[in-house]
Parts: sequence; C-alpha cells; structure tokens
Amino acid sequence: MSDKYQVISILKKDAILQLLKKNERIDGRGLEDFREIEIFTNIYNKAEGSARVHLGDTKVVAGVKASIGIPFPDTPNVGVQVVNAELIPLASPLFEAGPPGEEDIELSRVVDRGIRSSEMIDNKKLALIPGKKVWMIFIDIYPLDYHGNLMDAFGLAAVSALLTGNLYETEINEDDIILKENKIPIPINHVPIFVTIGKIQNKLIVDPTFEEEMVLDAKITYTIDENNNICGIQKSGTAGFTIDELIMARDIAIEVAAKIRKYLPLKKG
Amino acid sequence: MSDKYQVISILKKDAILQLLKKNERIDGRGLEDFREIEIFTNIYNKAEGSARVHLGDTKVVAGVKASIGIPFPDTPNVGVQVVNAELIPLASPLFEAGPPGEEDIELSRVVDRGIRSSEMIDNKKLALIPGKKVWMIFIDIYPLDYHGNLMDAFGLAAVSALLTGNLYETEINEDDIILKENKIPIPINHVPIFVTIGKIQNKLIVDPTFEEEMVLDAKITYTIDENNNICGIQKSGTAGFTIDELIMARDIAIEVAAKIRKYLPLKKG
Amino acid sequence: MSDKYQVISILKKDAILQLLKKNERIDGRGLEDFREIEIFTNIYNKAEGSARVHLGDTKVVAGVKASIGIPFPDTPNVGVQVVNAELIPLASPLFEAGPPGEEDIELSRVVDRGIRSSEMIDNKKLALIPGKKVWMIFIDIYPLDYHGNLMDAFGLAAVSALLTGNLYETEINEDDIILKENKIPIPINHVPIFVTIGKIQNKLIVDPTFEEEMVLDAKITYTIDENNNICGIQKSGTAGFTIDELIMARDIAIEVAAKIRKYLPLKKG
Amino acid sequence: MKKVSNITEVIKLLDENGIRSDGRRLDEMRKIKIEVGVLKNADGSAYIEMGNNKIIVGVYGPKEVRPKHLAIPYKSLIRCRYEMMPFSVSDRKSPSPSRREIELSKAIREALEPAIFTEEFPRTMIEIFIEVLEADGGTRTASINAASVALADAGIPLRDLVTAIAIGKIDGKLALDINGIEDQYGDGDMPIAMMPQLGYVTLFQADGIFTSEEIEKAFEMAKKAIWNIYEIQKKALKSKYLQIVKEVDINE
Amino acid sequence: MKKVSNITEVIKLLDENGIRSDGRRLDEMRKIKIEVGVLKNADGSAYIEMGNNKIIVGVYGPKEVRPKHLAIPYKSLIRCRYEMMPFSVSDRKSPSPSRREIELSKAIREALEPAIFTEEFPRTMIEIFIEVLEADGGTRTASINAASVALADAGIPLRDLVTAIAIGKIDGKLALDINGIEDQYGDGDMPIAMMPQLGYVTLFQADGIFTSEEIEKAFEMAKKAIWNIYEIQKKALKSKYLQIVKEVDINE
Amino acid sequence: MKKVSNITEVIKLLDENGIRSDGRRLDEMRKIKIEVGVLKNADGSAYIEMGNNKIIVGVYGPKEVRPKHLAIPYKSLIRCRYEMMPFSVSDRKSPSPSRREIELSKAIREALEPAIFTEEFPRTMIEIFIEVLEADGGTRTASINAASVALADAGIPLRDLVTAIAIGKIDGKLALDINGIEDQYGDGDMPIAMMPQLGYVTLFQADGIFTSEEIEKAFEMAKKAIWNIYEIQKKALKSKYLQIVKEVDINE
Repeated sequence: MSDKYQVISILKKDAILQLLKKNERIDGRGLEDFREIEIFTNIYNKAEGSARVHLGDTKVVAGVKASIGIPFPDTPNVGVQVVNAELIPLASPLFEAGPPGEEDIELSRVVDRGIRSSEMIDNKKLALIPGKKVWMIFIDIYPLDYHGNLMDAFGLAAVSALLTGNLYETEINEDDIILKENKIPIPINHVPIFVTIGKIQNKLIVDPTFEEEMVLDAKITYTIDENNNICGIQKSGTAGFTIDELIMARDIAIEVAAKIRKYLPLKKG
Repeated sequence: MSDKYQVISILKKDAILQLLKKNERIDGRGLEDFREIEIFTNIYNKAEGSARVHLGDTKVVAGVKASIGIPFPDTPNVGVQVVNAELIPLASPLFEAGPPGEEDIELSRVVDRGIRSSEMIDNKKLALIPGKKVWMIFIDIYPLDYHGNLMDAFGLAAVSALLTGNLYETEINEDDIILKENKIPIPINHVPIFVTIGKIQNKLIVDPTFEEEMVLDAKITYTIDENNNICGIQKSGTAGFTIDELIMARDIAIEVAAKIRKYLPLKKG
Repeated sequence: MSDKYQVISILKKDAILQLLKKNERIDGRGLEDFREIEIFTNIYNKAEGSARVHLGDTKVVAGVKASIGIPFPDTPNVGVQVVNAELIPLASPLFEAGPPGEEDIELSRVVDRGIRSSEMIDNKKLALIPGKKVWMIFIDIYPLDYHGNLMDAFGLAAVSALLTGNLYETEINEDDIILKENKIPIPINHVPIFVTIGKIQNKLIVDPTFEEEMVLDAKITYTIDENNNICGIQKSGTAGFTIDELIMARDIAIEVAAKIRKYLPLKKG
Repeated sequence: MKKVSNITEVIKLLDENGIRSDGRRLDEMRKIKIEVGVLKNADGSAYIEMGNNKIIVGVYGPKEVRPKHLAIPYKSLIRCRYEMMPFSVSDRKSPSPSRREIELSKAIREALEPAIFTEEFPRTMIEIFIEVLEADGGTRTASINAASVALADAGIPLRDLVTAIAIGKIDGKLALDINGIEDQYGDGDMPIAMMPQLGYVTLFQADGIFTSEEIEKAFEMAKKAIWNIYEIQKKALKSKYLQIVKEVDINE
Repeated sequence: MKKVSNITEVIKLLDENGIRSDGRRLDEMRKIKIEVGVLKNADGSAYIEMGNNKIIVGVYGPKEVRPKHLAIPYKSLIRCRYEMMPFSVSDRKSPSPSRREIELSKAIREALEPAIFTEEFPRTMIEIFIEVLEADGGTRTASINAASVALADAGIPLRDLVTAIAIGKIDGKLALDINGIEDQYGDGDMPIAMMPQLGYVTLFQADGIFTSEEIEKAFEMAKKAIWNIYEIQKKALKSKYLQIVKEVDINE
Repeated sequence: MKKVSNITEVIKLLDENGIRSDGRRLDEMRKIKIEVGVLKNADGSAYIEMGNNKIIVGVYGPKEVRPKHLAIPYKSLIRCRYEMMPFSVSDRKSPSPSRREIELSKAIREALEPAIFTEEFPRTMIEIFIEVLEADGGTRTASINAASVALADAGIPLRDLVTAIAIGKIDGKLALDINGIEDQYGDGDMPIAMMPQLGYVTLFQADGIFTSEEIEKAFEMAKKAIWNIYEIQKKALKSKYLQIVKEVDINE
C-alpha cells in the first residue's frame, strides 16, 4: 500500500479539501457523522461467533473460534485471546496476498488491546483447570470490501462476534475437559467501541472514507467503554496533532461511541 | 515454470502436431505406448525403502523414512503418512530452488491420495500403542532428470519404495516402544499405478514427454489398483475434456496400468 | 553483500596492494598486528552475560541468555548450546534486514564450533536432571559498526560474555527445577581465541580491515585454545592457500592468540 | 470447535429408506443461492450459499501484470487464490495457506481458464479471489459456481459458464452433492466441473475407490445437476441485469 | 532468564508515602544519558540510556531507494526498524521480528516523519535502525528520543526534535516514565511523543483504562518531562558539535 | 530411522591391531566410484559413491544471470546448492535447507571457484546442484570430488580439478577418510580440498582438537589420498570421453 498516494486524482483531492473548508464532506455527511451501520451476527455456523459489519460501503467479517489449550506460564489462571486481521486482495486492489504486513498487524493489535484493556471478555471464567487448561479464543477479522476506516469496522465486527458468541459448556474429569451438549454465551464484562478521527489540515472528521483517507494528515483512534473511559489510543499517519486537537477528538469519540453503541447486537445470556 | 511456453521452438511444436494427426509421435511411439521403464530398489541404505525409476529419460528417486510419532486425534488407531515432492533445479533449468510451489504440491498430493485411497499401506498395522504411538511413514520424492510425465514416475517410485521397504520390529514396554534387531516389510494391502494421459487437440497420448507436455492442452491422471478400480483422478491443464474423452482415457489407463504393473519390484515378506 | 566488489575505489585498492608489497598496511599496522582491542562485559543486565568488543572501529555485542529446556535425545546428559549471529543493517550499508544469509550462518557456526570443540563450556555441569532438564545457553551476536574482521570480534565477544556470565543456582525438587536467589558463574573449562588471517596475493595479514577484506583473495580462521591446540579451522574466499601458507598462518595465529588472550576479562568464580 | 462424538458410535450416512443424514435422497442437491455484484471494489463478484457452504468471490481484471516479467505475450495470465477463513471449519485453520488450499487454487484456476477468452487480453492478468466463510463439503465446486458468475459479472468474455458439482460415495452408493459429514465418513468424493453448453469437463478429481461403471454413472448424475445449477447461475446474472435496468427506469 | 517470584506475593508498586518501587516519586523521571555520533558507518547515530533501557540508533540517508519502484516522486521514503536483541529481555526473544516489533516500527516511524522535511529529498530514502540492547519499560519513547538525535546527527533537516515519554498508571495513579515492572503489573501505559517547540503530538498510544481527566493530566505531566528531555537532547547534540570545534582548534 | 544402540555400550572405533570398525587401516580410503554425464538436462553431471556416500551433482552454465542485477561485470557468478535428501540420513531431515547445508553450500562453492576461469565468462552464472542421496561421513569432500568432475563434463575451463578428502581423529589417532560413525563418535574432522597439480588448498575446515603437528601430518595423509582420487576423477572423465569416441566410431 506504499503507493496509496497515487490512487486518487488531484481533482478529487482538491474537491475534498475545498468542501472541508466549508465543513462539508464529499458524501454529504457532517464532520462528525459516521456512515450507515449494519451488523449481522451468528451467520457462519462453524464459528463460535461471527459478524458481518457494513460501515457505508466498507464490509468486513469477524469470526470467533474457541479451542482448549494451555495457559501462558505467567498468567496461569486466565484464558488466551488471539486477534488476527489480514488485508486480503479480495477487498481492494491495494491489498496483496501474503503474510500480514505492518498495517494488518497494527489493526489487529489495536483491536486486541481494546478488547483486553476494556476487559471485555471475562478472562478468568475461561480458565478450566487453572495452570493447565484454558479456553483459547481466536478472533479472525477480514475485510470484504474496503472503502475506508477498517479500524472501526474491524473493532465493531470483533466486538459483535464476541457479544453473540457461544462456548460449549464443560465438565472437568480429573485432567480432562468434557464438552457437553449445551452452549453458553462467551462471558462478557464490558464492550469497547473503536472510533477513528481523521485530521485534514485543521479539520477533524469522523469515520473517514477511503478517499478521505488518501488526503488525511493523521488519524487518531480512541477505544471507549460503556462508562466513557478510554481503554485504548492509537495515533497513526505522517503528521502530528496539537494537544487541543487530541482532546477535542477524544470528546467527539466519546459522543460518537455512544451513538454507535446503539447498533450493537444484544448480548447473549 | 510460468514461461514453459517459450521453451520449445514453434518448429518442434508444429512437428509434434503434424505427426499426431497421423497418430504418430516424435519419438516413434504409438499413442498408447509408454517409454522404457527401469526400477532400482533398496539402493539408499539410510532409508527404510528407496527406489530410482527411469521412465525414458525422466529419472526420479523416492525414499521412505519411518519414525515413531503421535497419531492425529481424529484417527488415533492408524499410522501417519506424509508425502513430499520437490522439483529441484538439478533436474531441469525450469525448476527453481525454494519452498514447494503449486506444481510440487499437486504432484505430492496426488501421489498421497492415490496411496491413501487404494489403502496401499495397511495403516492399522502401523498403530503401535493406539491413540499414543504410531509409525509415521514419510515418502520423499525428487526428480533427477526431468523429461516429461513426472506424475507417473513419482507414483511408480513411491510405490516401489514402499513395496520393498522395511520397518524395525517393535516391542511394547508399557508406554515405550523398543526397536528390535529384526526388520519386517512395510505392511502392504494394495498397489496403485498412476497413469497420465495427455490431450493434444483431440488426440489422447500416454506418458507424454517434456516436449509433448509443452503442447498439451490438458492432462488426466487415473490411479488404478490391481482390481482395475479407480482410486484417484486428477485433471490438470488449461483446457477441458469431453466426457467421452475421459471415459476413453480411463480405459486406456486401465490397460496401461496392467502393463506397467509387470515392472513392479516383488513385494517383500 | 554480493556487490562488495564495487564498494571501494580502484585507487584505494591499488594503494593497499602497493603498500603490501613493501610489507606495509594502509593504517600503518605491521602485517601481523591486530587493531586496538577493548572489551566491556556485563553491561546489559537482562542478559546472563554480555560483552561489547571493539576491534579498531569494528564494534560488536554478544549476549548470553539461559533457560531450562529438554536435552537432545542423543546427548541426554549435556546442556544445549545455541549460537546465533545476524548482520543487521545498523552496522553497515552492506547488510540487509531479513533472515540470516550464508555469511551470518557461517560466522555463527564457526563461533559455535570453536566453543564446542574447545569444550569451553563445561556442558555436563549444565545437565540438571539427566535426560530430562538441562540448561540451554543461547549466545546471540550482533555487529554495531562493521569495519572488517567480524569473525574474530564475534568470537571474542561470545567468549567474553560466557567468561563473565552467571546462571541461577538451582535446586531439584523431583521433576521440577527451582531457581535460587544466588548466581554462580557459567562453568568454563577452556577459552578459545579466533584469529583470522587474510591472504592478498602472497602476503598474509592479521585482522583485516573492511577495505583490506575488499581486496583479499582468501581468509583462514584458526581457533586456538590456551594450550595452543587448534580447535577450529575455517577457510573462506574465492582463492586457495598453499600448504606452506596455511602452516605459516597457523603459526601466526598461535602467536596472535596468545597476545589477544591478555585482553580477556577475568573468568568469574 | 466441534464436539467430538463418541467415537465408538457408528456414523450412519444412509437410513433404511435410502435417505441421507440431512434428509436428502441420493440424487438430491442441496439448496443453492447465488447473488451477483455483492462487492464494489472488485470488477465482478458473487456470493454463493450451497447447503451450508458460504463463499464469496471477487474478480479483478483484466489489469496490468505485476511483476511485469510474468506477463504472457499472447494471453491473459489467470491467477486464482482459494482461501478458507480460519473460522470456516470445525478446528480453526491457520491463516497461512495450506497445501490443500494451494492445490485447490490451481485446480479451480484450471477449471475456469478453459472458459475464458484469455487470448483476447494479452499481457494482462485476471485475478480470482475466493474466500470460504463457512465450509460444509464441496467448497471447490461451490467456489467454481460462484467464480464463473463473478467472471461474467466482471464483463470478461466467456465461452460458457463453468458449473460444478461433487458426486460422493456413501455406504457404497453414489450420492449427489455430498456434505461435510458425508465427505469425512464416506467412501469417496468426485468433484466435476463442466462448461454445460460446450460439453467440456474442466475439473475432474477423485479420491476414494470407484469402479469403471460408477464413473460413468457419476457423469450422468453430475450432468443433470449441472444443468440445474447452470440455470440458477444464469438467473442470478439476469436478476442483476434486470435490477440495473429497473434502476435506470427509476432514474429517468 | 528472570527468577519467577512467588506468584501469591502481591506486587506493590507504590508505598504508603507515594514512593515507587525504584525510589522515585510519581512525577519523577529516570536518569537519561544520550551520546551522539557513536557509530562510524551510520550517517547519524545516538546511544541512549533511560533508566535501565539501553538503545542504539543508526540513521542512513538520504540515499538511493532500493528497490527503485518504491521511490516516492515528491518526498523521501522513511524506513524504520525497531528490534529488540534476544538478550535484552527476561526471556530470550526469538531473533525474527515479532508482531509487536513490527507495529512499533510503524508507530515510531510515524512519530519521527512529521519532523523531517521529507519533501526536500524526493525519490530518496532515509533508514532508521533501532536496536534495543536492554529493555526496562518505555523502549519506544527512549528509541524516539535517540532516533531524533541521530537524525539531526545525520544532518537531515528537521522541523524540530521529537521527544517522548510514557505516562503510566500504577495503583490507580498517574506515574511518569514507568519502568518494566510498573508496565507489567500496572494499570496502563500511555506513551507520548511531541515536537516540543511546534507543539505537535506525533506519537500517542495507550492501553489500560484512563478517564478523560487522566488524559488531560497525563498531557501536563508529559509536556513538562518532554521539555526536560529536549534540553538533554540538545545538549548531547551541542556537545558533539563543541567536540568537533575543539578538535578543529587542536588541529589548527 | 536407526536403532539406538544401548548407550552405556562404549563405541570402539579402533581395535587392538589398529583396525577400524569397518575393517580399514588408519591410512586407508574407502572405495570410490565416479560416473560422468549421468544426467541429460544438466550441462555437466557426475555421480559418486565414496564408501556409502551416494551423491549426484549437476552443473548448469555458463548461462544468463537471473535476476539480472546480480550479474558481475568482470566474472561469472558461481552458485552452489548442497542439499541432503530427507531419506539420506538416519533421522529424516526436513526438506527445507538447514543452517549446516547453507554453510556447506558456501564452503563447497569457495572450494570450487578457485579452479574455475570465472573471468572468461563475465555477466554469466554457473550453477552447481549437489544432492546427497545417502550420507555416511565426508559428504562435503565427496561432493567436491563429484562437482569438479561435473564442471569439467560441462566443458567449463578449469585451472585444475579440485579433489578432497577428510582426515579425522579417532581414539587419538589421525585416520583417513572417516565414515559416519567415526565422525559421530570420534575426536575431530578435518576436510581438505586441493587443486593437486597447482598445490592450492581450496577447502580447509576442522572441528575437534588438533595439535600443530597433527595438522602437518594430516596434510601429508591428505595429499597422498588426493593424488589417488585425482586419478580416479581423471579416469572417469576419460572413460566418458573414450565412450564418446567409441560411439563416434560406431556411427561412422
């Protein structure tokens, strides 16, 4: 994606910048409006949880798989959480097949940290035999159609798949885990929402489209829990923010998160 | 090998096509003749079994190694079989060093499936302590000199190495396996033969040479067991076959397999 | 580094060759002089042992890490030793990021063999529960600034880090290893010194600089223990040596090793 | 993650009335749904549900070949990547390509290429990306059904659509369109792809054991099913076209 | 290898007097030492000790881009590689790049690039190589402090130095410049990099939970510390320059 | 897979009469057989049996360098790949190149290159592919013996053949041409390659411990053996040449 800068025409770039001066956006949205959100959950039956999220034209999927594994030695009493995201070429001519690059890795690590810091999953309930056997929760996220702001779409898909996901009930028989017929919801404590705000010249815009991303100077992602605490921050892009901009962006993010939260699927159980 | 198409001259290509119209081949063979076959077995002493196969100028080797390992969880009572083929640059200027590409992988998977589907190896006899310890059989196949039809040569080499291979006799001592002095043959049930038939325009030819492969439209490999059952099929190439052609090819394959079978080394034990 | 040959100017090359005819070197050294040596040890506290070695302008670091692991099946009663060297781009515009190439691997394997053959580490003392648990000693070596003769600098850094390194004292409690508060020196038997001698036309020179390496015909590295035994040899480069040259180089190496030995840090314990 | 059934329990794939574990007859296909033009970035796309299989396909091209030296002077280079998402199967699949995925990418590409007028676009490439979202036996044939529709949706001139179905063997009998359990516990699997109008078979594979007669019978079963699927493919393409026409109407 | 403490033992990061486990107050920074021009091959270089962190940075460029097609027509391509040496941490790190190292390489690059007049060197590249020799919490901020000095040492025109510090949260309180134990057992970590003169924040990350107020307070704490570090960076650069001047004097 | 002997049992490499476990005297070489021109695709090839070692070598070139930017303006680029087949050793070797194989590829290349008039073929490359089919100690020296014959068979002008042998140390005594068991349980291994006519040593390695005197004695032992092998190499080349002459005769 190193040649993203060549992707949109100078005319379009100018149009975006001219409109922004008047606090307008090329798709008619206000600066702090996000695109239409649609969330479909439990759609792939081999997954313990799944979600397809549409954020405007951006479409992504997330799937949750669970398996029984061994805990890390330094956290013997909590489950294991793995987040993986891959920018597959299906979703954009800018993405290439191959092992995850730095963009894929950043996206998955920001989602991972947001879920972890918010303590979304009640990790202690995932320990089956402390020190020996725990649930490992794998969250895999893929774009299907990339039209900007994968960060927030990925976060929303991961969170939606977890919220509506199920695990087999277990029974412990000495050192063996027996999976029972019944399924119970993945234990959930909190729900983080990811809000990315772009900076173009001195304007802050919510939920940038692909074309806006092409002219952005920098981006800031705030992860917000249901108590309006910040449980994750990630700045990216080749410019900086003033502290005032960052505080303003934080306030916008808190407001936007509250609105997005209404789209969430109902928590199971 | 993406530029195989540049490898032979247009004159040679024309010659092949002109001859075929008269049901003749550039090396004088009839359409359903295979090249001279030579098989040498038990030639590399570090291997549990080994074979060198000459199919005309095409020369390949296969070696069998065995080690004691853990069965797959879903097949606790059968041994493990691994087939690996690599197109090494020794054998042709068209092959490149590096991890196996799609051609290497297809070849090894077709051999693997043929051996597996025919139940050539008596897999259940490879379970030493059910669910815990089984023989793992590795079959590694390499070309030395590539002059067409690696598929059939690879299959013949793998089968010959297995047929004449040996394993240590074992003794079970609680959870340990003790290898004894004596060696016994690898347990064999059936013997598959791989027959590849090429299609050029509307002609079907057996055992294509390298030059014929360069002008082939498509190939079909049938794997045939000693009861003339089909235990494997693989079509490749960028054209299609009519159903009649496929049935004709099947009949040719069954006939050819019976002839090739006579070249097989004697089964051990 | 395949285009090393383009790196220095023909003028400089000529200067080096002209001087050598008079048994002089471009930096004023005699043919058998090595550059100034400085060794700093125990400088990185997360490592069990560490050393920074300056050999003229060439600067390298080595760090020793220890962990408890499982011995190799064929050597159940000795510890495991792993040497790894990587030519990182920090140290030279000629080095590229990525997995170790053949030069990195040769360097680390020569250091590894020298340490192993000299029996520097008292490997048997690293077995904690024979056949089950042993100390694994990892020695990682990196260049910081490359100005020739990484071989000898790498060897000296590895040896210095081992000589001054420490392991936790252990207590065995059935099948568990308990690490105690106290630290004891890594058990050391012998101390090898690596001496590389370059051949330019028919001259032998000790400790070649980067510029000399660019005009060298071949190199020979002798590893010498404190009894003047040879515990490692490695010839490299695209020319050969006469047997007389190799014997002469061996004698030079023994003399030089004795001088370098005086720079070694004091052995612990 | 799937609950492992008691392994002593015998898996019964066919009941006394010849009815399969999912209620189908031996010659009965699973439900198929195809949607066309589901992605905006891809030049052509399709989504298929074939039983529980859920697969999405995007096609890009003809476009410039990268790296350039791979360009073929007299035809378009076809690339195909078949990938199962980690959550599409019972035990999470590692995200890196498996040997199975690499082989199937080649087999599917060689099933589709015969239908493409590649010689009309020399020095270009056409890329076919197949993502399996949920797998339940027969993903390669479902992928081919969706991919040929996606190629048509991309406006790439085709000799014919490519249509595919698998014949399996369960309890010693041929069965149309086997599902995951039938594939796992059955006796054989024989996927077949055809250009129905032209009568060419472009994918043909098998594992398991088949007699000569079974192969001929399998072709008969496959042909019938393939004509049915072919209609569904065409209807899917037409419905998108009709929709476009309607949109144009509305806009006028 | 670190001795694992008895895990039932509670880690106390703050005593009854508000003093941290290493004796510092909540708003107290660790000692910083910066040396400039420590490497001969690199065009610019710096070595930093920030508490127990020991990091060396080398900068090469502006130089020709390889491979050529990655060159950007209107600015310099910035590359950054952050690597922890295997022996820099308690449990040996595998020498191949971890996902964490790959992410931090990007974050650090994007913290430094805003300060570089990249548009002055179109079609070139500038490479920043960061090697962590010993790690004890805050390696990314220490790396940025050293890297911006190394860029200046390489003579690359900068809008401002980039200066960085992390604010952590321990026992529910904000703490300046947290160390490894505080990072591991604390409640949060918020690294911040700024161009102090220009007032721009170029790196801003967080994990753990922070209230809105804490973020504002963290900025205040960070700004103060950043100005202090800025002086240390400038002094380090000046001292090398003075040294050069002296050498010139001597030679005259 | 090899049966693991009772490990308490001491391996005796030399009996009271100074006879080795395979019946040889200390200065006795294993049998060598070399065949030339065994492959049709390769420009030159050779097959060697040296004791139980079985190795095949193919040489391609001089040919165009790929990728082009690796071409050297004033000489031929020599490439060498030494590979052990997975079944060539007691415990199956993984097919991907090991660190040992990568090092030996370099050492063997640098043993052969001194003999090649590389400057006669600027901007070309010569590729040497070595495949070990069965290994029993001394594969690198056997590989060199075969490879230099294969280079000659390819018609590449050579200053001299390169001929190689290993000297080992068992029970404290130097032993010529050690086999696998002697290598594994012995005290040292010192492979040596020479251009016999020109008197140059082009490969020289050692592990284990040797005194200064032992090195000189090893050279003496090696030189004698190398002259013997040299004759075998030349005879192998001549026999192919004679065969060709005979074939020509027949055809006339």
